[in-house]
Amino acid sequence: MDVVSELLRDHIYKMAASGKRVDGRAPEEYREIKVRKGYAKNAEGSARINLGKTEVLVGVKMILGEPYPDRPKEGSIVTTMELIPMASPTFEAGPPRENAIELARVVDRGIRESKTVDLGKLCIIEGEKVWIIFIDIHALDYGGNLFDASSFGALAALTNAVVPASKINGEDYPLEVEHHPISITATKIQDVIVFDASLDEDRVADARLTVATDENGHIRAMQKGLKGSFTLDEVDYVVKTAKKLADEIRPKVVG
Amino acid sequence: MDVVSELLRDHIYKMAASGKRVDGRAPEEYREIKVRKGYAKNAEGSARINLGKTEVLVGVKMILGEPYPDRPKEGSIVTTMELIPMASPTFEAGPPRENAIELARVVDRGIRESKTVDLGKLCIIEGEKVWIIFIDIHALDYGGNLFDASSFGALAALTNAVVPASKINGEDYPLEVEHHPISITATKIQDVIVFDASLDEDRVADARLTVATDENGHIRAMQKGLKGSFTLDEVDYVVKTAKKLADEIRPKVVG
Amino acid sequence: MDVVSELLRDHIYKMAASGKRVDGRAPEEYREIKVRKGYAKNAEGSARINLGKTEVLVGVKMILGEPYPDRPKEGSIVTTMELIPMASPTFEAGPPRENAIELARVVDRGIRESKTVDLGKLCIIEGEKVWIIFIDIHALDYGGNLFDASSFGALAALTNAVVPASKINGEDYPLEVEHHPISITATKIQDVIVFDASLDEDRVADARLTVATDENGHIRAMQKGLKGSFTLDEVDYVVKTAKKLADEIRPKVVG
Amino acid sequence: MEEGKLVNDKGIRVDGRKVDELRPIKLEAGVLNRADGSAYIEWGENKVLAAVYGPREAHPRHRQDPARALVQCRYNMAPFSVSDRKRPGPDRRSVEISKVVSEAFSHVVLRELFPRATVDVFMEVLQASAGTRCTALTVAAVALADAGIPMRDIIASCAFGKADGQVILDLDKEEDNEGQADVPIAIVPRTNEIVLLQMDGHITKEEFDSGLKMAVDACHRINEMQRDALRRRYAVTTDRHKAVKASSEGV
Amino acid sequence: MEEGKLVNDKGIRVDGRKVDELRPIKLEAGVLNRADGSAYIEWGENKVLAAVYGPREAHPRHRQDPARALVQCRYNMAPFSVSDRKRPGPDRRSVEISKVVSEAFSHVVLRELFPRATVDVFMEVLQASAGTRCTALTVAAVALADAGIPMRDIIASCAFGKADGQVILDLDKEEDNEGQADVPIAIVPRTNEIVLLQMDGHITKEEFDSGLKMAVDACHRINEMQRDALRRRYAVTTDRHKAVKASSEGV
Amino acid sequence: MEEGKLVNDKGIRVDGRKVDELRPIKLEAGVLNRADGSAYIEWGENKVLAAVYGPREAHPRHRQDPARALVQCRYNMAPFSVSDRKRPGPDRRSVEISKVVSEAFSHVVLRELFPRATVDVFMEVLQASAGTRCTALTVAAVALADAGIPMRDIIASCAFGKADGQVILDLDKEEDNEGQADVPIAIVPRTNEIVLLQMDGHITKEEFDSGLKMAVDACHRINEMQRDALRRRYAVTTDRHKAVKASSEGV
Repeated sequence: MDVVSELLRDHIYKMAASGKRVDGRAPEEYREIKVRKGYAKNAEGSARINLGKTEVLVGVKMILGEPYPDRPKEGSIVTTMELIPMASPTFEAGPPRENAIELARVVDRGIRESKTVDLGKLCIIEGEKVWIIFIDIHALDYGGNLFDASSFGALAALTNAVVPASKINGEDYPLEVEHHPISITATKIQDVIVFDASLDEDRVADARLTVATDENGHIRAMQKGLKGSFTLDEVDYVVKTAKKLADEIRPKVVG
Repeated sequence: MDVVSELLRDHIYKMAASGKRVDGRAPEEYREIKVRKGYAKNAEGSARINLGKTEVLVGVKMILGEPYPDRPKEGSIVTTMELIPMASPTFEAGPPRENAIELARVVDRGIRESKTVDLGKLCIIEGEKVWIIFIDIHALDYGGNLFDASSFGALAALTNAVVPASKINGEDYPLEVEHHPISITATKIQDVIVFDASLDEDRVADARLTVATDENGHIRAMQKGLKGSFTLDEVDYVVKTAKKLADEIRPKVVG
Repeated sequence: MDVVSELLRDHIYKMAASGKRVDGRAPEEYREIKVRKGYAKNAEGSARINLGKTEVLVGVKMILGEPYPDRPKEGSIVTTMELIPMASPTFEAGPPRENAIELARVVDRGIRESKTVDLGKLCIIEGEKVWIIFIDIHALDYGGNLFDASSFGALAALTNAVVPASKINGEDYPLEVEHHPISITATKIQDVIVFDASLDEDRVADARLTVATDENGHIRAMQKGLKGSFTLDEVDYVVKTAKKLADEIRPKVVG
Repeated sequence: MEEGKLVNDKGIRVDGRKVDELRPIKLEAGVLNRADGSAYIEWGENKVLAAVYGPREAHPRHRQDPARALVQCRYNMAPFSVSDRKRPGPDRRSVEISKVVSEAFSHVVLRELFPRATVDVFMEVLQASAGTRCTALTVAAVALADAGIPMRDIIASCAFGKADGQVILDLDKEEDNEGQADVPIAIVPRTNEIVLLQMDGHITKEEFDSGLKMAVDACHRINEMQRDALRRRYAVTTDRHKAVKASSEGV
Repeated sequence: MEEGKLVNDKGIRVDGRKVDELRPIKLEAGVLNRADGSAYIEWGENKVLAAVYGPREAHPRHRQDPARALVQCRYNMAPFSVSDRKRPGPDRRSVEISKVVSEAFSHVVLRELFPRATVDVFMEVLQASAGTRCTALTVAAVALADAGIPMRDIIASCAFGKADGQVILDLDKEEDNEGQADVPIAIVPRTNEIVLLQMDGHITKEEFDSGLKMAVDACHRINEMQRDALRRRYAVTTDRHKAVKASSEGV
Repeated sequence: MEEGKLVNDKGIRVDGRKVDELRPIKLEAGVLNRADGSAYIEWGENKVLAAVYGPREAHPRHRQDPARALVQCRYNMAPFSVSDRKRPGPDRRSVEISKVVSEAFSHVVLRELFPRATVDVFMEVLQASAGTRCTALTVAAVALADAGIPMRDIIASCAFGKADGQVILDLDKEEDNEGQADVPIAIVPRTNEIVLLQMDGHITKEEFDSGLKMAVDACHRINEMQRDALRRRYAVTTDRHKAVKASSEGV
């Protein structure tokens, strides 16, 4: 997004090529992850995530609505992402652009298609009334790797959510979260791959590959991004490493 | 909004500082007010207001709709303001910008929060059917002090409005207007305060303070605008003067 | 729309003034018309039209909806036109602008006001459920005279449409098309008139007159466009010629 | 439609007009302070205000025409101008009317005199009752003249149509709703050139011919009213000038 | 409203506060990495984050003021900050608050120092519970100072209002919903100048006077908290500087 | 899903295909007059048209890259291309697909040859039936070649997925709706580099590996069809050139 001097690009690449990183991490090393659940009291669930210098706040709201005509027995999930200008000098106010839309859709698929929440359990009256879950991701501080921070935040906020059944004369109860897919993002700089890119690494990245795996090691979502490419061997390496890292990180996010 | 030469600014200030105004008025003197009610026949109520060289047309439409879920026994009021490009070379077509939005919201609060109309009386069937009042303000000619002209127009149009109850098999009857708040706007140029600013005075204004008071002399709405400030003594002076001027102007607007 | 060199303008005019056209046609001669109905299988009706180098795809979708409150016994027709950037280097993505809106509205009026479809037959349950016909016009290749190509496409797609009554437990049946208005467009270049303008002729056109006539020779829609004018005699000539050409073209479109 | 006929046996319409009779028209030039030119019209139950700004610099710059001025018209209906409140902002109908009116005026404004500039024409429909586009064009032409925009002529507009199978001039609301056709036109009075022509409905060539003749004639009558309004405006201005001159001469 | 009175006979409110008592406030400066300045506040149940970028070049260029910097504030509510989810993006209320807050800051920022530039202030309401505009303005002032933007003073904001017929300071959610008036103000503490003042509801001149006095006093207390937060921030920065200096001296 | 199995015991799918078999594909280059390059594809029940304009100047100017061309793709579905009418204009899905396809082509277009320029690729889905993004990318690659845009290779795209627990190639609509995973990819045939890869659903690493191999193989077969279409196009052009040459030589 930014214009970065060739010098910075060279510097980061040369370090990476020798297995080092500007902030001293190993290639497969994630930055410190802090998860504060229940931060936003007006939300049904929420989590404030710090991933190194990146900070994301995710709120889950549950609203009563009608099901889609073709899925009368299911609730639904809507994920939005606002790259608010607070988080970076390069983010602009206004309706979400392609970067924010891609981010929201990848997080959304990682949650929805992986059946993290059983949509059938969100049905109240078939064809008439269901819970709609809004997962709103608010990026507060952009210090690299928003994909994983957002994804951790969404999962953490869901595990924190309470279904406000008292609104329909029931009793509030915790939302059931069926799976715990953890998103891991590899970033390729020229021919070197690092994980959990810092801001500077994001700025010089050639390609990006996000892989979400669940507690059984199964792949639940993938997204390749940016203008570079991956070899088949690189894809293999990234998927394997993603499974390993996801298992390390999952307890920190799910808590 | 306009770029005004420093010369004009100096000239207006110097006159104002010596208690005079470019158009010969005294500091607390309003321009001539003309009110033509019932101008727009397709509206439930309307008023065309001339305040010196400023002209505003306000139409009131009453539509059947549903109440807000949290206020099942009340109708509602929606106020819009279009600063159409007809009225000034500096107004642009398109969705309302911050100036128009501020104007509409100040007029709206002056009507709504002051309970000018009893929203309870707009309820037809609790939770199902209510009257929604649209107050649409159309600025036709911008010659300064749009806040007061718009506010006078909104009040005059409401006092002219007929509830179209024949649409629901009743009989049309005049809308009851419970209070008559009159908005008075003070404009500060450097350290001098004048009321009912002309176009040129608006262009060089540093600060603006609008105060609406009702027939009992009670304050019903206030709004400070622009980048200047008011001292506590100035606020006191403006509020007192607003009450006095409102009492003089009220009969012309309410009729 | 394009900036065309004065040379091209002169060349086309000089040829036209001597009764010739750049592509060898006579002034009243249409280019080859190809109509492929039923092209888009997910539409209730469709037609792909080639008019010389112009290509347009029109799809008809029929949706269940509610009637307008003031016409409880009628369905409705909505016509949209997208001048997608695929079709011309001068078309831009985004919401329809005035050219696309004019085109869609002229086609729409030619269909709707001429009662090509009996809206009363689109009513399923009075006041509750009707068919809404969407006529979506997709310009694929802009080689001049989009008005007629779009209009032919809309009519052809309607004659191809099947009412999906099986959605409401009936049996699908062909949509009844009551009239066959054919739109003919005259283009004036300085003081010369040609029909079915090519791209280059469109680019240097001074005025445009579209006349739709039905199978009885009655006028069903007209639209004058562009900054030039027509004399009364020219209007007379265009209307007469439009009737004649429409009768030649109708069988190719209706099939 | 059989009972309550729109045109009776004697060729008289519901509101008492003959088939070729216009609704009453009142026109006034120079009604706004801020605009460079303005005019106001009441035509039957229609009330339309027009304002003109320019010639002034066109924005954004890439829209400028290096050889001539743009004429940009904006037709807008006030939300309360119609029975069912209209949402503020342009709808598709307004966009189309703005376009065809802009094109009509582009034909008569001497655009070559003001390269890169724009002449902006704003028409606000304050009360609507059939025929607003003709009303708006007619009043806008007066506002353009009031603004001193050089034009080859003052264009005038009027509609004809068909109701109860009869060709009639200047349809009112009921005739528009229940009639079979509506044909708004605008002409350059000096030359009878057609600069605006739209039609929808159902009409034969013969009906069209007779209606067109009727409407062209009416446009000439309307043009006379436009010129009257400008003469009255000019008289006022001249009186004012005389007064100014007199006072400056120390009388 | 008779039962469940908002203010009891002893002048104590539902949450135990006296009529002129503020809700608890926690303020911290320098909480974000990317922004040039930032601050965080918890005021009662409100949670608001503020970030400042600039002075930087204003875009698009035609918005630039050749003589001074723009101060552009954006007040925004997170969708989950309120009970009923708020749709993302600015609504009319946010636009108005952004405008009056921008105007308030424009009075104190030394804008002449940065011609053509913009100072952008972003306020994100993460949890809302009455009084968010005062909360947002108060924390944004700290973020501006944290960003090193030169200002004549650090402005502070607070509301007063009326509930159960009593003038009270800093309305909470229940008092705001059921009260008779809400009057947010902001002042320049050094001079007591009013830079923001809005009011709706119903209040007498006498009530207004006593409430205004109460709120001005409170703004001074709030200003002390703003300065404290900056002092703590400065202490941290200084300590860090000392540490850096020490390490660079080889200790 | 038990009855009506998507893949039977013999590894045959509902439409008769084997697990690693593509739907029928028809590809034609050079189908539009106005565009600089174009192509048309029918892939199963999908029908997609692609057009290329450029290299041409990028607008607005601040989007230009001074060192290389932009490749800007726009994936769009016609309103009537799907069973439930799609509202015109981009939705979030189209925006995402446009983005990943733009990125894929950016890898192979020799962008350094055209600084400040843009190459615009328009893909119109006229009939949709699962796998439209792969279909669109495949036909757009041919249109780019038809436009003479210099590229390091013609990229090809195909999806694999999982249905009834079986890894299968090129899912049709029923398999997409009822299957467990869908994995669209695009490769540079010469190098087997992956330039597009998305996945949602549920799949093991082993299934992913075998499916990826299947899809890469299929991309090579598709690439052969792309080259065939261009050869046929080239033959036509050459024939025409010959004819022109012949006629100009007076034959």
